[in-house]
Amino acid sequence: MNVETLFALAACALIGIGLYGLIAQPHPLRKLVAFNIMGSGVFVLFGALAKRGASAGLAADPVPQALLITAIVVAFAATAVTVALLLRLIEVADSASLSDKAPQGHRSER
Amino acid sequence: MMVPVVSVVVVALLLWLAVWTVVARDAFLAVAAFVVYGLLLALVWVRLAGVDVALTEAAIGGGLTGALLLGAVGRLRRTEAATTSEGASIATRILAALLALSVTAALMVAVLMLPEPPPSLAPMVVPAMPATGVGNPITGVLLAFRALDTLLEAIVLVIALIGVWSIAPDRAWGGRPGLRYHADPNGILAYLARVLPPLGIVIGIYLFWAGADHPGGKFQGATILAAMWMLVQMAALADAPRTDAASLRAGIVIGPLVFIAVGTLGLWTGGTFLGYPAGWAKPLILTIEIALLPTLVLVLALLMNGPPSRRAVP
Amino acid sequence: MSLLLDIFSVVAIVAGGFFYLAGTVGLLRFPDAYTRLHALTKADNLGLALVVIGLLPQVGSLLAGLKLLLVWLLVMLSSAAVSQLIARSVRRQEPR
Amino acid sequence: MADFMLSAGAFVVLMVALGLLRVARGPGRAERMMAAQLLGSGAVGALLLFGAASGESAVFDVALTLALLSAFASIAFVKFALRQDQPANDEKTAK
Repeated sequence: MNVETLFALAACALIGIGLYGLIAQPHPLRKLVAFNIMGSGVFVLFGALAKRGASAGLAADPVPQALLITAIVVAFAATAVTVALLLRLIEVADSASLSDKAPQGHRSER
Repeated sequence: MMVPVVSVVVVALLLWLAVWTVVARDAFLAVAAFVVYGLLLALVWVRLAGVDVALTEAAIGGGLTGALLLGAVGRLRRTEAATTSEGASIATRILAALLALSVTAALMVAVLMLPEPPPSLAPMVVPAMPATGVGNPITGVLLAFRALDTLLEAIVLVIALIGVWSIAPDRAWGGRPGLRYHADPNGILAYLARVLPPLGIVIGIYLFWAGADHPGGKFQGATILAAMWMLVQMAALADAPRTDAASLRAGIVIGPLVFIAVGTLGLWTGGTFLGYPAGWAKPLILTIEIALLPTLVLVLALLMNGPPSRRAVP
Repeated sequence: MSLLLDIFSVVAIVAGGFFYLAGTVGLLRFPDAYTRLHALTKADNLGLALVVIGLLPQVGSLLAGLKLLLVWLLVMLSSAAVSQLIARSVRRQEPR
Repeated sequence: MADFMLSAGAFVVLMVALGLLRVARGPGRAERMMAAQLLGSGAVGALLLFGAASGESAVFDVALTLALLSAFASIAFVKFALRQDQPANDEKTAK
């Protein structure tokens, strides 16, 4: 087994761990963190594939690596939007619950 | 080839941190583990021969995302207890675990069945590099071969910022984002916020400049500059900018605008959108990079700041 | 000469590793937050410093050497300041 | 020499992993705040050793970035961990 296979297999486990957390954790912020773990698992898997593609004198395939840089930045932007939505939800509904049965908080435009 | 023991140690630590993040008792602990996880990923990328990616991950994955989530966790504390009671039932947990296990297993099988020899675009990138005038293949891919992706990314970032801003209540529109920070002006934090940013600015601009020929580039440089700006704000040495300032908004859109202008120029001279005329590739790439820098710094920092929340006119 | 430098590097890096070990042992064994913080900053300042000193003769270029020194300076600055911030926040949480 | 540096790097990562046990155990919030600092110094040391071992000095840039951003993350820890205890004035220092 070589380094890239090791990291690729670890990445598969990361995706699974993130997926579990995304479903099992009730709080939206915990879901967000789990989703980020899952996302980073996808990135590491892609990075391991880039390392496999090492040829022509380069240590890794530069195309997937460039896309990874783009992906990391966009993942940050998506996380920031989600955090802003979440904080606003709490401000308006006074609860972070995603459940249908949750008691409706007072709606106030503070 | 033997797997060096370093990689095994790093992988074990990474998986442990991921599990910890997911099963931790409270959100603060989960986010703490996630910050450490993000910083550790930089080591993973170095092991995977992606120094450019490592730089991005060290800056964004560990630093910015961590600080963003830490800021959220502090303000979400009082809602945390309420949602714990509605945790997933045992049946859901078992189903989730089964689903996660099967996804992992399927992916692992796919990884072990990957084609040999592995497909690679490197043999196509390397001969085309001299035409771009830059030495770092990743910069070449980002700004020449796949420039359209990078343009769309810059636009996505601006749209994300508009999305965050539009969450604000109507009366706060155009005001300053986030909470006002308080800190002792002579305290240790203020001291750090005076000493660290000059160093950070030099390092950020160095990375931006080095990006043409060595690992580095605008994303990494911009992230460091944005982090330094946030540090100054946290130490209450400067307030967040007003979001209705014309100069701020101009800085936010200048990157995509210059990018589109250069692309249109290519349509006119070279026949394709974003086609650089021969011999002009490097100056045009540099123009785009320099125009993207303020956009990236402003958007990354303002995404950290959140939606406007304080009225423009008091 | 180069053998001498190599020996110097190995000795310095091993000593640095010892301080990382000492820091970790302290972090695990010490009884309260202040003493743990004390142990942690040993790893930061001495461990990293010795690693940097050990690596200095091994890097080829002046720029790389300067980067090493800058890394050390940065970590020293921030760890000193941050550990003070943490200690202060611990003191505030304690009942007086 | 390169092998020695790689093993030294692995040793440092191992020390960080053991140190993280303390962060996991807590008991207070202070131990958790130490997490970013611990990983900062440890990962920076390991990166310097890896970079010197491979002769690729660009890895030093990663170490520089990590040193800066882990300091930033540590400050965020202190700043925001305090905010949830005392919402109004979060850095009141003894003058």
